Amino acid sequence: MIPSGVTVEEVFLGAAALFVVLAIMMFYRAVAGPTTQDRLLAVNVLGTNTVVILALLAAGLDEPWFLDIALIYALLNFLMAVAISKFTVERGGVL
Amino acid sequence: MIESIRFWAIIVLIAFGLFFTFVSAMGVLRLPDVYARAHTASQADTLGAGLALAAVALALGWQHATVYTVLLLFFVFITNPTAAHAIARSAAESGIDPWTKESEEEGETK
Amino acid sequence: MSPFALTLAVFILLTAIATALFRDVLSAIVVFGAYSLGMAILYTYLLAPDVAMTEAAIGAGVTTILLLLTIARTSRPPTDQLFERVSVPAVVAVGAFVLVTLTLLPDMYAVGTEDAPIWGGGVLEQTPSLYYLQETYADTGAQNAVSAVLASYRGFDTFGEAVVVFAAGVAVLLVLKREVFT
Amino acid sequence: MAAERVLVPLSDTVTVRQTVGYAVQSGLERADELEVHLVVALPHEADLIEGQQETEAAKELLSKAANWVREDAGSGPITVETTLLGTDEYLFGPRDFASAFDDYAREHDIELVVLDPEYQPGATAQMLQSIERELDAVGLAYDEAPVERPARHERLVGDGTERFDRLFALFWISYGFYLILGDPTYWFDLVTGAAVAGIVSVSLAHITFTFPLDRIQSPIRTLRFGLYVPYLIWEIVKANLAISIVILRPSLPIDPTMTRLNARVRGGLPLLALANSITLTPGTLVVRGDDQRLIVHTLIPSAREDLFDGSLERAVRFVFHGREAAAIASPRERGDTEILGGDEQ
Repeated sequence: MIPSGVTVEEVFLGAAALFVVLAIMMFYRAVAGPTTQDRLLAVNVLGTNTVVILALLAAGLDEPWFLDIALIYALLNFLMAVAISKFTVERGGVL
Repeated sequence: MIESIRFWAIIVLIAFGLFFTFVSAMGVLRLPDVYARAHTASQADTLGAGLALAAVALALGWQHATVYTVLLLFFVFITNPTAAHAIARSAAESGIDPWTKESEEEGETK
Repeated sequence: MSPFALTLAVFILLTAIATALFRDVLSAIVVFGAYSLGMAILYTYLLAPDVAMTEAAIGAGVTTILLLLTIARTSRPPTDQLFERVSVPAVVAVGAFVLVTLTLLPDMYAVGTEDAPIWGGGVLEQTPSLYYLQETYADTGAQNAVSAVLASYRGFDTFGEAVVVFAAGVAVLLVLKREVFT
Repeated sequence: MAAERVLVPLSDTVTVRQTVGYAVQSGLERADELEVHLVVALPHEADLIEGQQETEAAKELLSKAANWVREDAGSGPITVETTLLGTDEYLFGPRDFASAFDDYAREHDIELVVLDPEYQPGATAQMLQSIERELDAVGLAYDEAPVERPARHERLVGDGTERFDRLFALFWISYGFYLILGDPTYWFDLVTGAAVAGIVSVSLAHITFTFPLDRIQSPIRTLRFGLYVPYLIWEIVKANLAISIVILRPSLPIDPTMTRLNARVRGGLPLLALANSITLTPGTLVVRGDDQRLIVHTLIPSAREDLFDGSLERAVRFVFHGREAAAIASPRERGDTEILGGDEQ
């Protein structure tokens, strides 16, 4: 009962496109703020979104090793949030 | 038959993943302050990412790369609450007051 | 252009413009993080996972911390304005650049097209690597194939890179000088 | 002349014996008559399962120390009092310890505390302020016993078997991770993975685990953690649905509140697990965590009720202390919850 003319790959690419649309929506919060923490939060959610989009691309383009890149993002994404949070509290104490 | 079940399962998983990410995006846009927005951020991290990654795992089938999706979810689950906590704490320490019903009723401008 | 590439391009353009326009440096750094996320997806989509991996490691981790260290050691101008005022000459310059790029773009090979030299069609009869190894001396007179590729075949590319590195060096000198003499 | 009274807080350190000896000796030099108050402050509630063992150990330490005092004093005019502190209240770190000592000192008219330089107030003390500073803050005079102690780093790293346990655990964790990313059937990956895991474990083992590993408990905890994950996911799904309904309603019926929760979970890793789980569940967000006092921001009333019911806390206690420890009263019943006003934290 698979609808003709639609492949799983296309579904994944379409879903990735929709996730990018949601990312654009969240990006409004990153621009509008009003505080640095709001922006940081929005970009942090965008980071999780990126992990998902990369995974969807890996399935959609049938290149499973793209998941390596997603893995790096999953591991590193929170660094920026933690670094900037620390920076805003104790100015200069980044590391 | 199996193929068509798998296809529809993937569609359903992706649809729910998109739905929860959409809810999270709406929350990030609609909610009044940074603390409240952080709650919905964890929605995208948990069910949004989780269901979409489950769809990917289903599509990749039984191969080595499928383990990666589980690892991905594991790291997202470990690191993102840490980031959310860091952001909320930095907001608290820079003196951002949480929005409450009362402050809305008193008509305070945020 | 697929819908995915289109939305991604919109996202990257939005983040890039926002990064350029933010008046507050800290906000610009945060938004730049979003730009770097978009670029990593784009590199992955264009099948350049090595670049994407570098972007992931550098963009998500190192750049932010380097930029934060920089603004910790320099000054962050206090401001009430959210965005930078747009200066007309800058817009004209950027607009001219975009115009030139857009006119030249259609002449380039499309991504993955069969006509591209790398697939053996078009102007070349063999693969590029073999071509460079065999014809470098005749084409350029250089003895070393690597130098010939860097300085001659892709000379403009190398020139652009050199300009970027030079500008970065000048910027570093300016920052350091300011710290020493004030 | 009235008898000299000193307070000696005890904990199980390598220098506790010398401290007691110093307290007796210096006390007898200053006055003819000496009253030594030996106290052990318990960080745990005595009625909890994992606390009972510590209570036994504390009582044993007290009776041993009382014998040491009599031994050192010989026939000197000396009286010994032994007390357990903290049996009816929580002691959260140095500040509470210092104030508990101060209360005790006031009650018994004691002017001097003889402090063991290695004294550890509670389990998570390294990151908090030292007990010395807190004693200064409450204005209680103290005298640090001049003890000879073995070099400090040896004590922190632990003895040989503990060191081996850490190396062993970290080696297999990193080797496993390497092989998951690589190909476990390819000899090259097996060899390089072993080399990388070796380098990682040797260089990082002493900072990866900030707590002593237990050969029996640690694997059991890992298994119980495996049971905990499905439960956590179930909680997350429930909370997600509740929050989604709230966000999609046009009227946006939210009621954000700051609450305080005193969690009965102790130590770095269990607290991290609890705080991360709370934050991961939509509707609750840990804003601050000062040792056991968690400041939690809750978005809707039902999420707040779930938090106060303490099901996640119980599950984390199950992971780290076993089934019996999970059966405790909910935070609401214990009176460990508090709704803070919006503008103060």
